[in-house]
Amino acid sequence: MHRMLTKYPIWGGLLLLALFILPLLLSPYGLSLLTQVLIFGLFAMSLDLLMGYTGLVSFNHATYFGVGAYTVAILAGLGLNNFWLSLVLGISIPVLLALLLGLLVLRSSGPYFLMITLAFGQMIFALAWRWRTITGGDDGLAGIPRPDLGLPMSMWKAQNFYYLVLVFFAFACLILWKFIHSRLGKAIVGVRESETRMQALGHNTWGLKYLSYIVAGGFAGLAGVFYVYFNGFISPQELNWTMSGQVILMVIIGGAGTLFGPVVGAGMIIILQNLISSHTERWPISMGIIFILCVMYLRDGVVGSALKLRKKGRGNL
Amino acid sequence: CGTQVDNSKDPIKVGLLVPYTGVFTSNGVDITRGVELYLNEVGYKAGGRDIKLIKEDSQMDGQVGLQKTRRLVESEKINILAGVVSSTVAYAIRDYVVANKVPFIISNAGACDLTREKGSEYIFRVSFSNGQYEYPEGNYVYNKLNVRKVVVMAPDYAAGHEKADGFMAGFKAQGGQIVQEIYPKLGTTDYGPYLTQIKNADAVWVHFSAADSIKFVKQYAEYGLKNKLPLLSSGDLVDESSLLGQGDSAIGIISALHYSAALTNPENQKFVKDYTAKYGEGPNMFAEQGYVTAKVIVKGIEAAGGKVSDSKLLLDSIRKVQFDAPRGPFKFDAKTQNVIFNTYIRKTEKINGKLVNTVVETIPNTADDWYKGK
Amino acid sequence: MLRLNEVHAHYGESHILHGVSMKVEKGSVVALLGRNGMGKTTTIHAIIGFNPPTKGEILFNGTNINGFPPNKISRMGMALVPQGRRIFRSLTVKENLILGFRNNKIKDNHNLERIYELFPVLQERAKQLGRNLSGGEQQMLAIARALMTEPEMILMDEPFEGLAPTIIKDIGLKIEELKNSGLSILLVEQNIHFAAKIADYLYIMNKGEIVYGGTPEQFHSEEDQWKRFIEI
Amino acid sequence: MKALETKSLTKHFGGLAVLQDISMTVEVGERRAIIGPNGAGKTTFFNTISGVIKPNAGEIFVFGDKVTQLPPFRRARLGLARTFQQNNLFVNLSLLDNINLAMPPNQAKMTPRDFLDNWGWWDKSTIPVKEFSYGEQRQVELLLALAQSPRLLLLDEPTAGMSSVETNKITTMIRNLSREITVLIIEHDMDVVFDFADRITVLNYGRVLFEGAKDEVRSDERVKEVYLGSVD
Amino acid sequence: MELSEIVIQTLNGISYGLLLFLLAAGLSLIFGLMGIINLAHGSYYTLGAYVGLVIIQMTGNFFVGLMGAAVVLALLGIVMERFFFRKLYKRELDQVLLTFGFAYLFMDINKWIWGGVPRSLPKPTFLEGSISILGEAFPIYRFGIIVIGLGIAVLLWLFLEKTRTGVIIRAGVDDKEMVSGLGINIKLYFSGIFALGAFLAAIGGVIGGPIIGAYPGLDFEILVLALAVVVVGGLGTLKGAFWGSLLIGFAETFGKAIFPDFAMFTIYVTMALILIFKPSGLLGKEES
Ligand SMILES: Nc1ncnc2c1ncn2[C@@H]1O[C@H](COP(=O)(O)OP(=O)(O)OP(=O)(O)O)[C@@H](O)[C@H]1O
Ligand SMILES: Nc1ncnc2c1ncn2[C@@H]1O[C@H](COP(=O)(O)OP(=O)(O)OP(=O)(O)O)[C@@H](O)[C@H]1O
Ligand SMILES: [Mg+2]
Ligand SMILES: [Mg+2]
Repeated sequence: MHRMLTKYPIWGGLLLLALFILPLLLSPYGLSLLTQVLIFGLFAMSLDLLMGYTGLVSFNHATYFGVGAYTVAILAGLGLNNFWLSLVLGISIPVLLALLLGLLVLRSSGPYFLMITLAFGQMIFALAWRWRTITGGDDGLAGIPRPDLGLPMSMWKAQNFYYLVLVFFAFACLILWKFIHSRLGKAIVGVRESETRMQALGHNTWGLKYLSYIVAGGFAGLAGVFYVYFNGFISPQELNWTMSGQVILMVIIGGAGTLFGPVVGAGMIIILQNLISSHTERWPISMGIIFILCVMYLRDGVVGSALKLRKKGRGNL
Repeated sequence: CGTQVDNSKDPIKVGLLVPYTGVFTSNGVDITRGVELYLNEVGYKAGGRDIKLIKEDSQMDGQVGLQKTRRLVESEKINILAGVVSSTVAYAIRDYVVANKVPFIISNAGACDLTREKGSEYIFRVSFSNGQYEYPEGNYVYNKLNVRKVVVMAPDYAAGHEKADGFMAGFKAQGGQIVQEIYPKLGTTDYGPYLTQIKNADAVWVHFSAADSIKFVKQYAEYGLKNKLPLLSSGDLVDESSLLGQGDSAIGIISALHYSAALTNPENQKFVKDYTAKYGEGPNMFAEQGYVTAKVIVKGIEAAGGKVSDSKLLLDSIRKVQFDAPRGPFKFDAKTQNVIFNTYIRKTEKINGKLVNTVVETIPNTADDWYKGK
Repeated sequence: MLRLNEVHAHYGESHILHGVSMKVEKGSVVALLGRNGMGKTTTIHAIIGFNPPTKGEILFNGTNINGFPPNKISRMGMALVPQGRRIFRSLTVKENLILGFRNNKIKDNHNLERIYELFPVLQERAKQLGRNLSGGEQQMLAIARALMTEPEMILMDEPFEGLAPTIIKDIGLKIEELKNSGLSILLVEQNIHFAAKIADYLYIMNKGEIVYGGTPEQFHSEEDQWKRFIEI
Repeated sequence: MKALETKSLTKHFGGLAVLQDISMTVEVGERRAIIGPNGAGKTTFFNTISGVIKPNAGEIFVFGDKVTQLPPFRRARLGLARTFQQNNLFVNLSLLDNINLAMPPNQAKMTPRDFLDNWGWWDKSTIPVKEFSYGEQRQVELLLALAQSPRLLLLDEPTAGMSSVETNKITTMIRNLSREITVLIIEHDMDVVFDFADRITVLNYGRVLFEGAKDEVRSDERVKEVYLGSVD
Repeated sequence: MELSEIVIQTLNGISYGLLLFLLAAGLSLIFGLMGIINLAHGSYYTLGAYVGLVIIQMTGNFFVGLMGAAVVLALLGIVMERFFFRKLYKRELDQVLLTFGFAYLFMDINKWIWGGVPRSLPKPTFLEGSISILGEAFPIYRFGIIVIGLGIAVLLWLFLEKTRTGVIIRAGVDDKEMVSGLGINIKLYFSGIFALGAFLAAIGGVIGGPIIGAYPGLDFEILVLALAVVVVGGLGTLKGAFWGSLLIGFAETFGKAIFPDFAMFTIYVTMALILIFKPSGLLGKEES
């Protein structure tokens, strides 16, 4: 939003380059973590569109992620393994759902929005839990094969799959970046700041929120598609509020309203949690303390604070 | 992993994946204690090699469990995986484990398919398949307790349904009648509205575990049903760790399980004594399952002469393991690699001021084969 | 009553007040004038303790109150009519008023009655939420709320904004009355002529500094000295 | 053509009748002032016209189009712009971003930069609006409405909180706006009102008390009584 | 349903509703009134239950345990407000992260001290057993909950409505600085209300203990229930939390009785319906 962010794409480019080279240096386990970071980073970015830019903290973002994933899993169960079909449906079904739910939840705002989204999210969680014939119930669906793109390389190979995710990740970054810096994106920020003023200025604020909700849902669905391909498995747990809570934390830690910050947030949470919990059973204490320290010392999230520092360093406004 | 060269100086790595957070924390802890108790007994050695136990918290979440399994396999390069309390986690990691050819000893997760349709030569289960001991219980209550009409209650999740199915199949096979089935949600706080509805039955059969089991048993008594309708259950309801919280409300409950801390065979007496000495409280089924898990692993490695990299040899050796466990005779069903055990019908009683599950009947050699008759 | 000595204040990194010195005698009205953004509100905030000065002394009845929390300063007898009203939007009019009342019993209506006499419309609107008042009504409420604390001194930051001419006249009279009863007032005002009419002394502020001070008489005769700071 | 027409506009808040049967027409290019005591219903009148609140009865036409049921943003797209009595800005965004949001994408006659330059604000364009003083924010409030390139402009006390220099500057600039633009202004500053308006409407208790040219208003006894006070 | 069953289910609904009120009352102060998103509220509740259990076991007296736990948690509340929340008013996202951090911290500490085994709190002896109503049994303890729940509701209502405290807190949420400009030490009030919120959470934990118990994971279960009640009722109104509790209590109870298969849905369907038709909760004031 600020001018200082105009240099951002350069950093983004460098980061992408690093992401491109990293797999060559990482252990297989490291690579699998990195793949997850990309998937969750994408998921968190999509939520940031809602949280950071539109000012709507949604507690059912996992719904769209999970529905995208279930779509792919169910298609696979039907023997439909075409990647492009799964991709298209894995995005459009969450989008359709967002079109529907958006009509119902966007009447509320603030904490009420938080809770009505929670309510719908949990209903869909319960549905996945109970509708055993389609969803496999709480046992979930397993055995989803990696996608076959008709390319000479197998996606079962971790590196190949990683690069596939990376391509889509980069593409999504680009689209989201463009979106946020378009007139529409700026207008969405305006809605966050003052809805009544935006209306007086001739903007259809409800429409803007609705649009943002749907776009965010679509990208969450995309993340879900890769998630299920990566794990080969999906269960209702991924639709639960705990999952939504996790991404919310990723967004906050990385810095809401910084778009790429949440990717860093996702990286921090996934990597730290894995490192710490492998070393001690007391990982929740450690994570808890890290969260608390983040709040007390990094006001605007990791990336937000870094940007602030840079701004200070340059000594102008 | 199977391609590794066997360097017999290196320790054999065993991964243990159980929950250390969430509602089923205590099960994870109990299993770990059982495992460590046995490994201590053998000095963390088997087949002449050291054993290194690497513990991971599954958080009762399939995704997390899979991630942890990846770490164990890819980063730690474990030779054997053990543990897993929740069936969801077991299903989530099943394909990965099989694809990576890691022998997997299930210490608790009861989902039937894990040793049926989704069975694999890499998967062993030392605990139970859902319904395995509930089915004979169904027979028992019809024949020996003359119960004819039963209300069935279990939490609304896969294990709850499978266990209830096992019981109902056993009960109906003898001519019993199910008057009502109720599946409250997992983690229900208030069972009052359900208890108020129960009518026209000879008894109530339930499966609840952990915190739910305490809430349910206390509320069952509060609503005055304890003295009206006998409470029958799968053994989880009156797990030794729940009895303390349930108090006298638990007295008189009939349950079925492959274990009771009150068993009097020498192996169990030693187990209870050692366990209590080490941890300051008595063992329960989970502790015993952990203990047996470790013993299966150690015996298997020994039979394979420590050559864990020879996977065929190792799997064969594990499959053939047999010994006297605290629960009684232990062996695998060679076809499914699921355990065959004695089913104990127990009655919760207060003896010397302490609640125990006294064994009232032993049904030997229970395999997971009841469904075949369906 | 009130004296500022070389007061400096900052918002974050930006230095706003550069050594402001001024004084308000007991029972007098002092007006502070200046164009937008010159630091008038910052001065007021420095005095009440919202934005404590980074340097300098603020003596209130002889005590240096620099660094005191606002609630303490207020209890010493200082009240504020803030710029932009800042009434409590989710409280009713009456609740807004009783907040200023020092004796913690709600029942004592003595003060309320006097306030309602001055602003009858507030009584009519007593149960209405602050956010639903008209602009002028909010302004009246902000003045009334300050009076409820029975202060010795009031800081008024553009208190007449949005008030109808008749009301301004009424309040002008009320200020006269309060002044005569010993109340001191520091008044920030944009309307120079009006300020010169009711004040005993005037200061003009420019870019965080006091650039002029004088009585209304001097003020009228010395127009050439201050005009450029106000009218260019 | 008429820029604005209301027919029997009526609004109640609970038992309180805030607008009663207001019928008013404003010709294209007219400069109309709306005055009246605090709480008379002036802001509410603007709110119903701009669509922030729905009237209980009556109809509203903007340039001949019936807009009574339209949401606010549709009315804005007909060329209606308004300011708010209480600042309603994008306080965390820079001044430039504020203006960007206000300028219609294609039909804008100038770039945001030219616009800000024109009004003398370009040098502050990168500062977040929350760091402006109150009076400066009041000016931004007005800039936002002007940036919309409106055909019908509703100004709710635009000069409140501004220094006299700015007040003069603003009135001059509004007066010099093209005569294609119709302006309605609510003001309590009578200098501004009489300086600027062609016609004046006086509201009192939600009713039109008087409407006429400015000289007629000055001499009307009722208006003097309820609003202006005795002229001295 | 027979009459007797309707009567008992109604009693079930009331008692469950008031139990919900007990576990949400504290949150309705901290979140509803003060506007702090406290995701550690369930942790306060759980900690309260554990501390209460320890004190009851030591002293053998339920009410000593009740008050002891409440005081311990109130102190904890003061410390947390003073050193953490005070810096974070109006910064909702930071509050989410902070309190989530604390929720993790307390979760682990609880497990550390009390282990993973579910615990249950004893009842005071005079509330044990059940009485017969129209031939059906109903637990006496649930009458106790009804009485205590109503009692606390009335006391809180009196405290917030009949003293200036409620007004000061709401004003502080609107504009903290301005309140202090009126001579009120708003920090003290905020600390106080925060402490009271934690105090009430502990009361909920001990009173609810004999029915719900204390175990790992309880913290988040309670959190979701309490949030639901407070938000559905409408933020900032104690009455809202009260009616919200009763409504959800009834919906849950009769949902279980009439549609036992859909127990997983009832609470969320209720919430969604209310918020669709009243986007600011049952008694919440709509922002204009
Ligand atoms: N939402 C509301 N609920 C109840 N009363 C309201 C509401 N909005 C406005 N009012 C009342 O309606 C009356 C008219 O308000 P309005 O803001 O239109 O006055 P105004 O003429 O603009 O006054 P001012 O000159 O003080 O700004 C006021 O008395 C106000 O208290
Ligand atoms: N929160 C803030 N952060 C940074 N700078 C600020 C802030 N508030 C005010 N300023 C700056 O401080 C200077 C003085 O502001 P102040 O509000 O004291 O002016 P003022 O004289 O009261 O003006 P006005 O007549 O417009 O009310 C202005 O240049 C303003 O931009
Ligand atoms: Mg000012
Ligand atoms: Mg007005």
